[in-house]
Amino acid sequence: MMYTEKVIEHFRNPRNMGKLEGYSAVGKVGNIVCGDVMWLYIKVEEDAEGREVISDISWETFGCTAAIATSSMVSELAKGKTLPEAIAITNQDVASELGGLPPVKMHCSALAADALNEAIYEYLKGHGREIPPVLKRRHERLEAEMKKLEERYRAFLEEAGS
Amino acid sequence: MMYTEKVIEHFRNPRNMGKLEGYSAVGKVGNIVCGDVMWLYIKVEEDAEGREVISDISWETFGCTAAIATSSMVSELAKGKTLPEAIAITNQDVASELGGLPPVKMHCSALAADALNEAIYEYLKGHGREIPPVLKRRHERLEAEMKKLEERYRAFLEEAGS
Amino acid sequence: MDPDPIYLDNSATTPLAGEVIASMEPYFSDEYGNASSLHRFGRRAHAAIEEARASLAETIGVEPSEIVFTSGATEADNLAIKGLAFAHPEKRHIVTSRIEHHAVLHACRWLEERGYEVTYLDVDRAGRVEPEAVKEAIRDDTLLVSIMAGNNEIGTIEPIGEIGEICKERGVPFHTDAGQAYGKVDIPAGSVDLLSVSAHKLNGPKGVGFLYVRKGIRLSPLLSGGGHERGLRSGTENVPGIVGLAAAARLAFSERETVVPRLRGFRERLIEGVMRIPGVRLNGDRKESLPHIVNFSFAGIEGESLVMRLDERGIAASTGSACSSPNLEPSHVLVAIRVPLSMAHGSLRISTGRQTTEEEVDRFLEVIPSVVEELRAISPFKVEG
Amino acid sequence: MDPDPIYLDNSATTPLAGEVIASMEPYFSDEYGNASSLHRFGRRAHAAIEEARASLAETIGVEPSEIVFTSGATEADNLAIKGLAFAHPEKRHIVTSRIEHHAVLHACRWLEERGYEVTYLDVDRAGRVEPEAVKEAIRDDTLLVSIMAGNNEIGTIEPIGEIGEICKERGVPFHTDAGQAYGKVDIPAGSVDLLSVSAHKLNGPKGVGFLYVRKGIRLSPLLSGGGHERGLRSGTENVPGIVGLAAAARLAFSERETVVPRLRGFRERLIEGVMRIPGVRLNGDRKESLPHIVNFSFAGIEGESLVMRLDERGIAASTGSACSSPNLEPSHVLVAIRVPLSMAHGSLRISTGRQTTEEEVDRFLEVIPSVVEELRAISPFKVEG
Ligand SMILES: Cc1ncc(COP(=O)(O)O)c(C=O)c1O
Ligand SMILES: Cc1ncc(COP(=O)(O)O)c(C=O)c1O
Repeated sequence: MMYTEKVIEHFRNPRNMGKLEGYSAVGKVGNIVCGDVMWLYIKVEEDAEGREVISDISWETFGCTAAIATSSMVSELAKGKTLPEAIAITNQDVASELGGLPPVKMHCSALAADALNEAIYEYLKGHGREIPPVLKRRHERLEAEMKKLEERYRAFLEEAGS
Repeated sequence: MMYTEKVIEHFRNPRNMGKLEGYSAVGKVGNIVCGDVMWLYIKVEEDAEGREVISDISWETFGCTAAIATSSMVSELAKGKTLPEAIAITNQDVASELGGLPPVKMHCSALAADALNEAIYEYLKGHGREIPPVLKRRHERLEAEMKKLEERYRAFLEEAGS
Repeated sequence: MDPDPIYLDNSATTPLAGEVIASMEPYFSDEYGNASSLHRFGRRAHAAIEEARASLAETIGVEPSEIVFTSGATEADNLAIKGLAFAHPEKRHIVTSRIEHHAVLHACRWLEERGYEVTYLDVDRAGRVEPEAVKEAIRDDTLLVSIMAGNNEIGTIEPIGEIGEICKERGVPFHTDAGQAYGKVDIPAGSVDLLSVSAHKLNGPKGVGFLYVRKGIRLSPLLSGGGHERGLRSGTENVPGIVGLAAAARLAFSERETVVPRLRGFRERLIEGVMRIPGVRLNGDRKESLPHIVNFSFAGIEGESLVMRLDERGIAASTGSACSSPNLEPSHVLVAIRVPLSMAHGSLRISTGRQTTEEEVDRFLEVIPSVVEELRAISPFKVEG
Repeated sequence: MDPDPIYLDNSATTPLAGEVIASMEPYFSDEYGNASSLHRFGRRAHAAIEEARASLAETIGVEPSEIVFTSGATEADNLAIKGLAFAHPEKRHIVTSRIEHHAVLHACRWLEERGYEVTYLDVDRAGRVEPEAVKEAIRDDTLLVSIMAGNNEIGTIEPIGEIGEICKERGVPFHTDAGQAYGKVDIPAGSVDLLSVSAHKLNGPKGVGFLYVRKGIRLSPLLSGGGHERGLRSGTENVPGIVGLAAAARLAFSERETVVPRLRGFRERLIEGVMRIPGVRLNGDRKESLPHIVNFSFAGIEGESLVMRLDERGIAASTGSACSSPNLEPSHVLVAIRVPLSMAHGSLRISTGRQTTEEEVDRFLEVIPSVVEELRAISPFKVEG
């Protein structure tokens, strides 16, 4: 399994890590079962032209090299972006910006994009705002996946006998 | 497969090889099927005390290293011996004198002892003499084996398609 | 990058010892014969192999003719398990444990897919198989019991002698995978019928190993062909590899009395040092362990990134985390000993070798707290200090 | 004994080329990582293996992912034949020839003992399989056709391209054992689905080889375990061996245009020289042959003693005589091409290599008449001069 230079570089020097003081919303994705958990904090403020932008961003990640590097990368990509721009960031964008990921690790880049989505979803919801359909669809998919994982989690733990 | 020094030495410098001029009898054993054929020539003369001894001996062998070494060894063992003494030489004697043979090659030492037996059998028969029971038994066993081999030979050749 | 990396992954593989390289070299381009050849090149190769066979047999007190050379422990395990199955098609049941190496587990699974029944014995929280459980699992149609001598992830030593006696009583062949234990701890070879060894775990070459097959045990070959190894394993013998395997074994056994206590000392030092870090768990048994393997779990961090961070700092180690495995599941061994999943993700295996120094161990102990701290700092799961 | 023995048994095995040793050395005690490990040692080992895989794939114009490393051609043959059988249990018929290497023949026999039907195709007097005969032998339940690329005893080259086209038409997987042919003659890999290679026939190391497995061909592994080689062949990769195999292949392919014509020249010279001796027969085809193998039979003498006498004179060669085989039957190849039994006993195989010199060939030609004469002198079968 080979990581690109860029992945290694972000892993070594992760950007925007830690918990954000005074964040507007947090997106929590992943599950301890599969070994990747990502919490993404965003601070949303209006810019000079009155557009809502992600003025600050940070993350906390439990996961592998790829999970940490994609956390770092997604935070760089989203920082300063308007909400519509940030929503448009795909996991493919994250992976490409890192020069690609090993096939078995592609799900880590999905996680990063998902966390960003969730954070924006939580922000809009918290402010009683309308949720764009694409965001809503993604949120529902994530909820369903989480449920499935939790079921698998139970089976797994029973099998493990604890 | 490992040959002893003694086997190699006899193979390198075989004693009493070739066809004997004025031989008294020849013992022919082996079969081209199994790849070992040995012809053993003996000259029988009376010694000073009137006993019949193998005064000279030689052999011609088509066969492997072990076959050639056992031919050489049996000729050394039998040379100068009285007929009863020569009859008493076993394949075990031949193998032991050579410091042993690889298991798969033990049949070669049998061949050498058999050839000596056959030569003495032919000598006694040719001179209308009584054949000791042990010699007769061995001769009959050899004849039976030869017949079996020839049958196998046929099957083998048919299988080979020629 | 650290200019002089520290290798603490000796249960994955080991560097060739100088003595081993020296023993192999003559067989590369001088004594290069095929051991089946009649001529001097062949005879010398043959003699070298038989000498190796005799010296390996001696290390476990068996006959040279009971040693079958293979390409490693994976092949030895497969030959033992599938080879026995093919030779005894009427026996359709296998007893093994949940913590075997994949070579054993997946050979069993392969047979399961072909209609065999396999009993996977549970282990206790230290990873030990209960001999009584083996006794209860054996049936009339049991082909084989396969329980490893020492575990490759957590180091736990299994009660091979007791299990062997039970198998003997019941007339069931007993195989043990000694891939990690051979050369490190005493293996009561008298109690086993089949035993697997790999050279590269032993400062010997990769791609060679052996299976001990007790006289009277009948196997069907996996590799048919020229009839090498008494028909049990065909293929031109890897002469330098076999010579190197024997040299490695000789070295390991001759050094055992000095090396093993040293490794045990390192293990204790590692346990003491690492357990000072909060949120750490020792996986396996503190006492009944192979001397060279120690396994920890760190709460709140994931093993793959831990290994990669250590690598950045010039230290080579390994993990049983899901992220490091091709199927993205955490180590079956850690699951079997009931390490909570969150901790199973944060496992770290340190394995020392004959070349490991005290300085290296101390350097690791110096580095590990800060690496753990760094990773915990970016983790959502906080650990109480 | 001759101080400088002459090695003319390169189809049994070959010396390691200097370039090959040099390529392997770094992987013994510096870059010794396990290619599955995450850390730098592991990554470098992994990179070395993938580089080797790519360069081997290029030699036969296939994808790197289609190369599966094994412990040699015997394992590659067994993986192709048994691996295909295990993956397609409904197909119960195999087509092969009477002159295959034992690795193929005995893998087929192993399946025969388990209820498979095997068609062993006859060959002509030169040892050639008739493509039409393959066509006729294929049935609806044919699992596989396995015909070697070039014979290891008599050198005959088989019409692999034509046979491959027939198999393609009929939708039957086609395996070829290229143990001797790879690196020596063009192999139309586009016509085959599975292809076996062994490094040590190629001035590479013993104990390593590969099986080319065309994408889409489904095999069941013989060695189950850690899932190496895309699950087709588990076991810690023999990194130095694999690197050495690739180096040997690169060397062979880069030198082919100079080495192969030289070996062909030696072969012609050997045929001309040896055929001057009375009572000699050339076994195989004078033209359609691998460049490095030539096989003669000498009337009236037995091959094992011929090889031993040559050995005494410092020349290493081999024979297909019954006395040299563990089952005391003469070579199945010589029997299949209808060499009379008496002549089959007196066979001699000379095989040259990249290191063979014209002086060595001439020295052999100088020695052989007297050796034949000596042995005929003590043989009861006289040969007309
Ligand atoms: C206990 C155990 N068994 C078997 C194996 C397999 O050995 P190899 O990869 O050399 O075939 C290993 C190492 O990978 C091991 O640690
Ligand atoms: C044609 C052919 N196939 C297969 C093999 C087997 O190769 P190995 O002994 O390296 O497994 C050989 C050599 O022995 C061979 O010449």
